[in-house]
Amino acid sequence: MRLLALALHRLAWFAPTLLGLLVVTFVISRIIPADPVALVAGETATPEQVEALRRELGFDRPLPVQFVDYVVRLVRGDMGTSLFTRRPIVEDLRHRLPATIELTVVAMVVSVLAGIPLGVLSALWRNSLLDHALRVVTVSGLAIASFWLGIMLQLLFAMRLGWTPLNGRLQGFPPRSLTGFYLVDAALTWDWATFGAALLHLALPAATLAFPALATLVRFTRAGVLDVMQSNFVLYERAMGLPRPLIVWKYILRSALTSTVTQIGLLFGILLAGAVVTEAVFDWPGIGTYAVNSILRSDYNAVMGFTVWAGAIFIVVNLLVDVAHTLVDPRERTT
Amino acid sequence: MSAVWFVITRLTRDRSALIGLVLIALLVLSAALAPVLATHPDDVFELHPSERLGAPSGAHWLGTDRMGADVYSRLLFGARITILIGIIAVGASLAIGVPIGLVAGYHHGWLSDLLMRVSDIFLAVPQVVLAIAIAQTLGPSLPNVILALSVTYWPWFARVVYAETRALQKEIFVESTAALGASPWRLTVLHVLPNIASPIIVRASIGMGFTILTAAALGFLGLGPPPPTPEWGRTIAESREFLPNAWWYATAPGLAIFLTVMGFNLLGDGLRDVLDPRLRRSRTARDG
Amino acid sequence: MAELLAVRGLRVDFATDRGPAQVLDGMNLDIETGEVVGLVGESGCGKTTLARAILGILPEGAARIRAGEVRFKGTDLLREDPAAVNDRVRGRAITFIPQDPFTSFSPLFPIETQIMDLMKWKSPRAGNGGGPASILGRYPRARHRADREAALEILRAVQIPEPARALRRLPHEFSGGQRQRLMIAMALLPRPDLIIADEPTTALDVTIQAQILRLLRALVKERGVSVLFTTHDLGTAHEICDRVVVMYAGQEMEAAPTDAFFGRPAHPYTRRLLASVPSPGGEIRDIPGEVPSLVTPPSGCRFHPRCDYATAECRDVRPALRALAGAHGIRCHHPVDAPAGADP
Amino acid sequence: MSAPAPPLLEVVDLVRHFPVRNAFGRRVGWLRAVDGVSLAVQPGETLGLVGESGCGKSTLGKTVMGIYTPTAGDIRFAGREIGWLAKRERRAVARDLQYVYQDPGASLDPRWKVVHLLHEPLKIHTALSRAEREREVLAILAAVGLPDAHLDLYPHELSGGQQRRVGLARILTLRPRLVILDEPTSGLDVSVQASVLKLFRGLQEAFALTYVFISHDLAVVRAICARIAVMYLGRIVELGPTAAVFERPRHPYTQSLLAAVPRIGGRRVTQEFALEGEPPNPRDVPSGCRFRTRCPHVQARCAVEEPPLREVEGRRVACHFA
Repeated sequence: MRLLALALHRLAWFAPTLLGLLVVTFVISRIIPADPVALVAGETATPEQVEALRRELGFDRPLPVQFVDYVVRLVRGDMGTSLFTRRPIVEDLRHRLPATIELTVVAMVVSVLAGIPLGVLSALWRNSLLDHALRVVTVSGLAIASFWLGIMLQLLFAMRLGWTPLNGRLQGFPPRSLTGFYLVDAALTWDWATFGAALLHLALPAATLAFPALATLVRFTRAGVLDVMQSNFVLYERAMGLPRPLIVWKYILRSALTSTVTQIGLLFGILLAGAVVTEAVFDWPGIGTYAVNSILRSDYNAVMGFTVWAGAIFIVVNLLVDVAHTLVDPRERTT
Repeated sequence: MSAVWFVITRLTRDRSALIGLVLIALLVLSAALAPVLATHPDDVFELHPSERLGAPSGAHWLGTDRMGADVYSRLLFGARITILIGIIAVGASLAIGVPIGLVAGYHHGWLSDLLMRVSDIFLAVPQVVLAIAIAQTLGPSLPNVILALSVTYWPWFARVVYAETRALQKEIFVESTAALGASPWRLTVLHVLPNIASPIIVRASIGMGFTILTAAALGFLGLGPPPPTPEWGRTIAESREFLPNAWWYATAPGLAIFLTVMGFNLLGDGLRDVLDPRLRRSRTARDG
Repeated sequence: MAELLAVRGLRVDFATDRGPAQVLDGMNLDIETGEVVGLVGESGCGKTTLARAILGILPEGAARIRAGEVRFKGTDLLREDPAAVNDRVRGRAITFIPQDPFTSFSPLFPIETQIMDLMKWKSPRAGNGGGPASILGRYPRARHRADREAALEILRAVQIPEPARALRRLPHEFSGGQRQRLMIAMALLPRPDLIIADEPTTALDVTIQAQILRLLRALVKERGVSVLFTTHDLGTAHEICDRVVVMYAGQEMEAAPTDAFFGRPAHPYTRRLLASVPSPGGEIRDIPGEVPSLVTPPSGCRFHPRCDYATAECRDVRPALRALAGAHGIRCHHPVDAPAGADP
Repeated sequence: MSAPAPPLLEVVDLVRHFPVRNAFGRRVGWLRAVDGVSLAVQPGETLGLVGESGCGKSTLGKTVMGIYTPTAGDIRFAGREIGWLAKRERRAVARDLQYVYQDPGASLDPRWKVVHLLHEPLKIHTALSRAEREREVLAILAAVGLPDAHLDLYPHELSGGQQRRVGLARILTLRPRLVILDEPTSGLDVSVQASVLKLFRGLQEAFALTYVFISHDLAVVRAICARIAVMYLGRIVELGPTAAVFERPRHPYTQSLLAAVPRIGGRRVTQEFALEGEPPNPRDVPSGCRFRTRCPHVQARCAVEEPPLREVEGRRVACHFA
């Protein structure tokens, strides 16, 4: 019941937030620059060519009309065509989305599988060597510029040691495209060679992306576990002589997890932001590089397209976080 | 001034906060005394192609870049850019975000919902994307970077202040002062604001670190101040071409960014405890 | 009655940023088999510290046991192998009833899980070795069924409506009074010799408190279980205890059977405490002065700065334990021999 | 006794309900915290308001104080209806009608020094000059037994007892006529409780105060209140002189409540105490007499007709068969 209410609330705000986002990006692309068409046409274009382009793109119409026209076509799934790839933007985005999702999910899995146990251990063995080491890792994790980390990893592993490829998503031919995720497709088609190659290509970018996320998760889990260790029910279980591992791995961890779930949702936001820059460093063919390049080339329809997708992904992620939180915390289900 | 001195002395007792203070002092000193400390102060503008990509040596402690300029000296002047961007961008974000968060937090109803929805819109997309879009549209320059960062960062402060104000209203002393006959306006300015000052200062410090990272990313993507400004982000971008041999060219600016942001993060954690005498968390959670 | 628990000369310090606080200053306490002993004192007197020291759950970092013994059925728990104490004494021979029923259950697991987890390791039907070695160890099916049956039976005994359905419910679905009944049930299930109840009714309303006190006393007397009952409320102690010990600033002042304790208190502090209980329309008498800091506690008898009968001797020498008539022990150089309320 | 002076405070059929909403925010019922309460307080008197948690005594206090707006009914203070005043005028009443929280220390802004905390009420309600306010504050500080040196300290630099005195001083600077004390002694050790009660009595005489004393501790209420109102699930079930109510309680709930209070010495309550079960949820109050679900003398009529407060043996009782 509560879950339904939360879902409805999130969805109710989906449209207005997205619309707001569109207004913001529309302002950025159409209103701020002196003459967007001139910008797009480039310095060499003659005034006549610029005017021709303006009419072709419909930029001569009043701004509100342009906006309404854009939104109407968007609702019908038409995001317009990219000025550079000449292909419908929806097509570009759908083609590139799996690369970003695969990178982000792998980074998420790594940071969750490593982050939570390390967080718990550093709380249990507080002020031990592990705890202090992790504190250094977490503090630096939040302070490293992810693009610089990427470059440093490239310098060490790719260039100096040669263990991993420098960049790109795969050297050879991609596996038969079933889902668009190289790892999954390669696994499904038992093509372990490509699977290995894809994994190697993923290594550095995923590590670059995972490091700040890992730092945040360790820090948050540690605080959560420390907090639960102070609670009365832990004191009661210690007083009743229950085995320490049972108290830690069943009762303390379970309580700490309920708050960590929401943190994992926020993590997705950090990862998406990181992906944009990390993809640029590793020439990763995802929507991140697509967004950066379209911005650099003033391909505004593409930028608007990316913003809509990023916004949508964000709202869906928040919805998933609410769902996960309700599933994890039984009290939510019984009210 | 005694309050500031009181805070500093308390901070020095906390090891990590002390490191934070030292790092920031290092940044500020190197920025202020750049002309004195730099071994080749004029290298910010002059080029010596003949000495390009020299390894770190007695003359050039951190080697030279692709134009033969001394990496170490350019880093020092780069510190000025970093501080400038950080302070103005965070300052502007505070100036916009805090009042909005305060008004939205205190007055329930449609106004608070509207303000928070607007900030949600900005927070719905990674800040770096919007910042890139704005910076590129306005053209790469220092003021444009600062504008791009401020416009996309105020919602973060608005949300923080909103949450703190809402939490504060549950405090008994707010209800009791209202019962004493204090008007909502008096409560907001004289009671709510001072009590959320410390959480804001803590977030501002962490926000500085975050803003510097984002500014460096913009620089890296070529959207920061144009050459020859010695901006750290763009220096790293330039250096990529000459890796792996000119390793110092990429490593040095990255380390500078890392140490600066670490400084602000550590200071933020330290301030969190010192500034909240009443809400001082128990010893266990403190080193969380 | 045979001696069940004997605490001798227990000294415990707590680390504070102003230096170590001497929270317990050579405490002595005796509990006979089947006896309900009340440990009474105002906040900060150390009664909770003493209860937790006996249970062995003082916070590792902050607290340090400097001296003394906790002899339980002949063995000194402080010098026993901690793993053996945790396995065979805590939760089996000695069980615990907490003060705040609202936060003493894990909010995320149904009552059945929490009770059966306790029974898996603390069931009286298990062999002497207690539960399985590792937490993944098997819970023998036959014993699980017998333990569950015992749980249902004890839930009926503590008047929980529809025990079978109650097992499946989450803690937040019970009222404060019901949760404290669950706590009493869990304390009785392992068939302990001693229950340590730390202010179990302080968080409850007066009508619920009366029900819980009557239930607890009936069940422990029926089963011959001893209870160490700490409280700051003198009325509650009078309701449920056979004998009352009063503590002040980490020292025991007086111990006596309930009727003697309330009828003819001999220690000045006990007398002032009883006098400050508000009587209808009577004059209100408080105790002058403040509770002393335990970092720099007063010398000798720690009550001397606030005591009407204090002399130089009280300041210099801590009074030895002195036995008055009828198991009425007192640590005071000038015990008062008069009925309660007869003070100047 | 001549015709009694007009009451300082008169509450007539006061109601305060809180909406109960489901997850969608739609109202699905009412929490009937205060469900029709009438009482009067004479100047200089101390009226006790007792009952177990959830009986609505704190809500009643806060509604009279204006922290909650009433759902229905009237609140007349010194002859003037104040329950329905506009916010600005309602704030002005705060000068004569004040509220003390259970933990007065928590009602102090941690960022303000004591001196400013004590000046603030006067700044809000009066146009006194700085010097005049200073004089007033020093007088009040002495009255609550605090040294002038504490003026320069922050609340967290004071002990619990000292914070309590500052909280009181802050209210007394306005020299109110009526003070509502909400659980002022709960959670205190018996000796500290005694000193707090002594302080309240002293201030009552010094400032000619009228108290409404809200508490769940019957022993304290018996010692300090002249008249007492016993509340159950949002209504008063018995109202009268303290001695009479304690010696010969007429309402079955009052009888059980008083029987449940542990006494030091004498017979034990637990031997023959007879009230089972727990107070029902204020969201679904039983029909007719709300105590009928736990009353040992329940009869058919109790389920049908809610008993009004009627005169019985020198006090008023809400029971058909008292």
